[in-house]
Amino acid sequence: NKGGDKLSVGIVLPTKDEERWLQDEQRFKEALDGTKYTTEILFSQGSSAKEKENVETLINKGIKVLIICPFDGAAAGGAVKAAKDEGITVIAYDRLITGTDAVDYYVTFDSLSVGAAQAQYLVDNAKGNGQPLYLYAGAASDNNAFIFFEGAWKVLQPKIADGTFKIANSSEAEALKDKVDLSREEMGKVIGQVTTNWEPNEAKNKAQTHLTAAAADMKGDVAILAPNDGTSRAIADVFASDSAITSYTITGQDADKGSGQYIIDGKQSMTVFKDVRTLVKDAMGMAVSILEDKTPQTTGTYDNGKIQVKAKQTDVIVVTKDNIRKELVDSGYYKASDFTGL
Amino acid sequence: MNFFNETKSLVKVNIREYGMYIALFVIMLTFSIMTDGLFMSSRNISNLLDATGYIAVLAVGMTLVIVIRHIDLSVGFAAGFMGAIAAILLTQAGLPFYFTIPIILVLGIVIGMFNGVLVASFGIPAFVASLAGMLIFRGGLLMVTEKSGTIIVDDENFNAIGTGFIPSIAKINGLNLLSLILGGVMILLYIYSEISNRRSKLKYQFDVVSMRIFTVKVIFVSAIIAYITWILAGYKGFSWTVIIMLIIVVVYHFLTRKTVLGRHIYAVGSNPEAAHLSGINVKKITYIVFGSMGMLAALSGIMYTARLHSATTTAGTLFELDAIAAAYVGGVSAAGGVGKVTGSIIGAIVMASLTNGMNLLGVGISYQYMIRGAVLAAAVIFDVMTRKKRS
Amino acid sequence: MNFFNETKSLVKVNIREYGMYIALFVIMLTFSIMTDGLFMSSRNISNLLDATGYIAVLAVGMTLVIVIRHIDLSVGFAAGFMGAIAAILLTQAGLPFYFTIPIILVLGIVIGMFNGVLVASFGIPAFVASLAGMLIFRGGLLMVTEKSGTIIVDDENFNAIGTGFIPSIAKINGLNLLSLILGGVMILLYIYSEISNRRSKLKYQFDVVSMRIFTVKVIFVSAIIAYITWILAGYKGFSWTVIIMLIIVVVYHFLTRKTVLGRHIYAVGSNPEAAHLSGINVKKITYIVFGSMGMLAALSGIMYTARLHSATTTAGTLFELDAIAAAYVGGVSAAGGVGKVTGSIIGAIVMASLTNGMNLLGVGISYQYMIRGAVLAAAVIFDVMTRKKRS
Amino acid sequence: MSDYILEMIDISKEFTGVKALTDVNFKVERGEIHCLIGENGAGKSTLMKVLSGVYPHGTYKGDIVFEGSVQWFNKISDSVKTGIGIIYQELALFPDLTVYENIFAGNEVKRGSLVDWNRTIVEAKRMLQKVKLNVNPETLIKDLGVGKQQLVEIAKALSKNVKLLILDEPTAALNENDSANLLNLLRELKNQGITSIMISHKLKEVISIADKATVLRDGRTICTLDASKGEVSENIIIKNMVGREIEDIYPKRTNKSIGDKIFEIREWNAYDPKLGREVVKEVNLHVNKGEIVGIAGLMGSGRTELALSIFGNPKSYKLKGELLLDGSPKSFNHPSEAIQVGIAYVTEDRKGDGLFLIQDIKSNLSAANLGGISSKGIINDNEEVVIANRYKDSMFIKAPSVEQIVGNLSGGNQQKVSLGKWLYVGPKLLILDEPTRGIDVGAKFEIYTIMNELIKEGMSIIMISSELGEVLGMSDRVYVMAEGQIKGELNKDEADQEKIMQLATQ
Ligand SMILES: Nc1ncnc2c1ncn2[C@@H]1O[C@H](COP(=O)(O)OP(=O)(O)OP(=O)(O)O)[C@@H](O)[C@H]1O
Ligand SMILES: Nc1ncnc2c1ncn2[C@@H]1O[C@H](COP(=O)(O)OP(=O)(O)OP(=O)(O)O)[C@@H](O)[C@H]1O
Ligand SMILES: [Mg+2]
Ligand SMILES: [Mg+2]
Repeated sequence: NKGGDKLSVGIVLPTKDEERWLQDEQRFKEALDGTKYTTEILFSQGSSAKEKENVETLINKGIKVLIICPFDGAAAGGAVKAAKDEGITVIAYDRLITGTDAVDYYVTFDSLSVGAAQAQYLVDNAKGNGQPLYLYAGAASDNNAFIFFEGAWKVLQPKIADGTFKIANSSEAEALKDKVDLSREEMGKVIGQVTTNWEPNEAKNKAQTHLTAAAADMKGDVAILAPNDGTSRAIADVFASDSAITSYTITGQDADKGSGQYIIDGKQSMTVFKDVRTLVKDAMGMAVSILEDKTPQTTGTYDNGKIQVKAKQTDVIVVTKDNIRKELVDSGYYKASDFTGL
Repeated sequence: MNFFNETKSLVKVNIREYGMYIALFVIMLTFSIMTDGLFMSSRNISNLLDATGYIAVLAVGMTLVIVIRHIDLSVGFAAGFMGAIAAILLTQAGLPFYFTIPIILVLGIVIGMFNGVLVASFGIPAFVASLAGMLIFRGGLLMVTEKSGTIIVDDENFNAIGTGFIPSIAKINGLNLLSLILGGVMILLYIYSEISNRRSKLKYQFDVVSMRIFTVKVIFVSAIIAYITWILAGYKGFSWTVIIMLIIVVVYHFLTRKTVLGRHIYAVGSNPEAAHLSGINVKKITYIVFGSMGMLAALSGIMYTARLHSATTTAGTLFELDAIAAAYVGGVSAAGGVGKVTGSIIGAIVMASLTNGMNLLGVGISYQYMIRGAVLAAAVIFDVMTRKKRS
Repeated sequence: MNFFNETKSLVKVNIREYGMYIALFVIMLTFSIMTDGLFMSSRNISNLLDATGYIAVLAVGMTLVIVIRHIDLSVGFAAGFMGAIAAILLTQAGLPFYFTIPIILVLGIVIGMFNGVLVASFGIPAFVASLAGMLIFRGGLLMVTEKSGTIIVDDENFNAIGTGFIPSIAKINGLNLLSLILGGVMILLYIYSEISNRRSKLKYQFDVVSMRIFTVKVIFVSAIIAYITWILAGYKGFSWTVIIMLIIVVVYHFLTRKTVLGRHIYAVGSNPEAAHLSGINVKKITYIVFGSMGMLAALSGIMYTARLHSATTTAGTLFELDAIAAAYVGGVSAAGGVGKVTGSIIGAIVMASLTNGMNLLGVGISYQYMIRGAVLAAAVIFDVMTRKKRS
Repeated sequence: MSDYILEMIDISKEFTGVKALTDVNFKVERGEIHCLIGENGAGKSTLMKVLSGVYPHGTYKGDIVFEGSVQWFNKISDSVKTGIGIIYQELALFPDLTVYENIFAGNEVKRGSLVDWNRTIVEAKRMLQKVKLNVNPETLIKDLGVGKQQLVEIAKALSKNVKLLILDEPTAALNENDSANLLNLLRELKNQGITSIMISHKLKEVISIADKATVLRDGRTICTLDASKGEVSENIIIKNMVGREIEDIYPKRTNKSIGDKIFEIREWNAYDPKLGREVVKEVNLHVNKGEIVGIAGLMGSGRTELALSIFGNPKSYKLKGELLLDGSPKSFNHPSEAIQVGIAYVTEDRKGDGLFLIQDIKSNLSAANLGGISSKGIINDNEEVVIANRYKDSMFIKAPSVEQIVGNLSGGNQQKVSLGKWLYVGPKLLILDEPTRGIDVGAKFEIYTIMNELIKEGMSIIMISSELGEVLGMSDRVYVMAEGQIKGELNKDEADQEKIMQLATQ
């Protein structure tokens, strides 16, 4: 769309480097077809400064509503304040913007619940007592990685404490196994040890060294907490190629096309499917309500450290081999032809 | 010589320098047309300049580093690291901003000097020394933010550095009075310095440009200052970021062009051995230049933290490449001894304008990278070509 | 001269070169002790070498680029970009791997040559030209992966490049037979080349080391090859990645040391003007070196894609810095004309060992960055010091 | 009929804006030594670069006829193939490579497309014997002196089976001894049938060796002189070179008044930690006010090292001994400290470490004394221009303005800028290291005149020179150095060539 046109809704997404946000972009574009409102999507490429520039650009272009998924929820306060000051309604998308009163609404899958869903799956599929548990996390420099991990830890910790799981690859986590609520610093230590930096290659290197270092009793049937699909596939490849691993349960997130295939092939156990379409629909619905001077519907509130933000939460869906056809294909998210052996 | 010929010969001699300004002008004009004037709107220009600030100060420091034939890859994460330290001092240690800022600047100087020692005294190539520094500061940044993650800073005064504007006092037709006054003062100072410069040249009976060209030039530059002032005054006036940029540029321009230290820096850049034998302390100059780079990295870190009201765990990523690109677009030569700080600032603005304009036009991020790469290459090709022609 | 003195003087003369091997040995020993031998286990060494592969081939190309006094910052994203193109050809275009690989390698050569033209014919500093290239390829990578995101490759043959092993034929005591045979052949070839080399030197009545030293050396190196073979044979044997690395090293080592082209490359690096006046076509050499860099970047991209069984949107990020660090740790000099490809491979292994060892020990990521930075600095300081002493 | 190996006919070559060569005709007979002479910038190097293919066919006008056939060289290797070898004014060697690698760089001894190292070394030894250079072929070039490097260059040219050998100022950086060796070598090569063209500013050499000499002036051929007809003589050459008569190469000095001792070093030693040896040993030397003290010696005798050790020790030698200025002891850690008390040093390598080639004349002139044009660290640009113009005029620096980039000046004018920089410091003691290397007779005369002016004003000068004529012609007193030591001291009236050479080769 031409620069001169007045925009109604501006959308800022964190980065084009991760597959997840390509999907969001796609879905937003689809959601817009046939509405009378114009929108524009900008990417921040992992930089809070660029995010701020993007917001400013959109303000310049006269948006009324800003839908923003911050790269870093704590660092986006300045950017949304500028929008708020212009009387723009700010909708935080999937990631809450903290420490500011300049955010109006929040549509979310709730990142804590993503981690929790991953952990719950591992707990539900635990085999016997003392099953080895391998922990992996996103980037140590990414706050979201901490939120996912926190959600997972809350569910896993009791099961570690009671001996269902024993931690195989993190001395720091082992040291903290009796603590439910980890401080940011404690989490930082664990994540520093098991970070994948969100990169499959790094995940692969880490997994290889961990398996090398693992004693025989840390093999056999194992559980693996993998933060997202890209790293999950890389880790799964490593575990699959170790003959001492008889079986592994591994988590994922985002329902990448590739992981769909892995799940069908039995190489990945599950993925947390965040149906972006629902989130997009909610976000756009809110935006349209606001543009039409109606009050958007919300289902609850979130505390962002400063205010209670009105929120609409969408549940995440755990996708496994059993329900993949229903959740990913029948729902029209992917085409059946995207997969083989379905 | 008539007016036209004089202008022509002036342009010919200075084509390399004017080239950048012309490029900036063309870019701005193009975007203005394509965005129906949105690009040149008060608010957009104000945003654009603010977004350039933290890279521009780095580019100034980098210019001098490249002039003395070195490079500093560590400045990005060094800025991020020091921005985080500043945030920690402000929040966890509870220091007021007027203590914090000098402390961080001094820390920057120390860090920079350390690089200088590695380069000048140990003789390690700057590229490698600063590559090591980059890794170390990256680790340092992760370490200091490990406890808290992103550190939110809510010191109003501190944050004003990145997001505040000078007070407006009063509004005239929607324009900020104090900013207008400031612009006026700048114009007066400019005109005064031009006239006194010409006077003193005449006193020495040197050649000067004809009165007509002189008048045109003074009016032209004054008009540009006035225009920018008018644009900025139409939004929220001069931001503190712009003020800092202006001060840095003026100070460094003066330093490099008018002082003995500046001469020494360029002498070292154009022939280190000859500089040494001319009684110039090459090591000292290297320390100073790296020290200044460190200080500006600290300033950049402060500006970035203030701009985001928080110190993030990835702050500083790739700043160094943006700064280096700005310096090269601004006409610095890798062979040493050539390059102006004003050029680098313009280079930084050119690169920021590209991003901004393309965002306004809704150009996809993948094309943005490619276009920025192409512009960088084109700028340097132009530079190399015109340089070749002249010599 | 007695045995002891001869050894001593040999060590003294070659300290710089041996330094790196000693450093690698010390690092490996330290980690082995700290991990109770885990570090030197078959599986870990095999993993370690596989993880080094895609950086090691880049480091080889980068060595030559640095030897001729240039640098190439674009190789990281160029590798990522070409890896993605390979994945597209394999999946969307359905080309078989034996077409895809040569196509990508040729594409790499073309891209590299283009850089070479910018540098040699336009005279743009390589740093800037390749910085522009970096931006362009980053954009290109995003563009080609935009439609599909991560592209999964399920061509078994292709993926074997990154994760497969040579067939074992049979197992003897749990050791892979074919790998053992391969190791044996390498040892024989090595011994043969050493002996024939010594013979021909004696024929010309040149000085050679004493028979005793010679025997010790041959046995020592053969033992190392045997040891590595034994280690690898104990896991899954030689991986294709290791085979590729070996081929690249041998070919480039031969190329640089034995051929006229290699001589010309080092001559250009040592003094470009003199090379020109000696009738060496400096431009042609520059094209060739950048072309080879492009080809190795393509190979690196292929290896990376094969390793992950997929082309990701961020593939290639910062590969260039890893490759440059490896080259410097391996003893390349920024002043040009000095540096061996074998050194760079060792440098790459040193850096990978650090990461691997620290991962085994569970060292936090922030310390990992800092330690790697410190080692890089230390390696170059050592290099500069010993070089100073000799000259 | 003469047998011409080379005929260059109506050669014209233009650089952007500069006509370097205009219809030059140049003929060389087989087996002769032909000297090419002319002032700086006359076009000698350019003519030879046209011949060797540095400037490829098409970038110049005219014809090159070699052994009877017209040649079109597109690149340097083309001329090499036809048997033309050239040694450029700027040595084309690789400092980090060995002697044998250097000799065969670009012309490798091959077996297939591989380099045969063993044969390379054998061949290199043969070439070194040919040029009578007795060094280990595995020595690195940077460890050799300039004289030996020059011989390596010749070995390199000979290895290509040259028929025509061109040497562009081969002796400019050599001392008398090495120069004599080199000239002998040329004579020997001539006996083996190799034709040589030599460019030189040293007229004595030209006279002693040339069979013919062609004079260029302003890019045109002036004349070709024939030694067998007795035309190659100093007077005739100079007359043709400069287009006017010069009565005396060394200007007369008027009202000489040598004063008291102003500078002295005693038991002076300098140890170079990088080389691991003493470069200056037990030197005792003094300079009086208003005196020119010459330091003669062979290349590598430690004269430059001595000068550097006095001038603030920029190479960080370990020093021992006493240095007295105006009777009071001094020690310097950095050149700036030496400058402070009135010592100045004009380097021998003006391009390498003397000048800021990319900067303009005025910045170069003021570089060592910015204090003079600044107050409180702030520079007065206008004052700088005034002062620069003053030096430009008084030293006859030929340039359109003081804003001219120094790199674009000719050698003589560059040397004047280099000297002017130090005069502006206003030193008491001026050390000149090879002050006239590679510059033409006219410029030399001007520099000598300036030197005389300076001592008249009470300055003292130490002049290091490898040109004995210059040492004898200009000095009041001469020290002769060898192996880092002072081997003797001679007064003006007792000094002559023989005595100096005798001391220098002790
Ligand atoms: N690369 C160049 N670009 C432009 N002009 C040049 C170039 N090289 C030489 N010239 C011009 O050509 C003229 C002849 O230069 P040349 O180097 O041939 O002189 P020369 O006789 O060798 O002098 P010298 O005795 O100082 O070596 C010079 O006056 C100069 O202006
Ligand atoms: N790139 C160039 N552009 C213009 N003129 C040049 C260039 N290179 C050389 N010249 C001219 O060529 C002439 C000779 O240059 P050259 O480099 O041979 O200096 P030189 O007098 O021989 O000094 P030296 O003996 O120290 O080498 C000078 O007059 C100089 O002006
Ligand atoms: Mg010449
Ligand atoms: Mg000359």
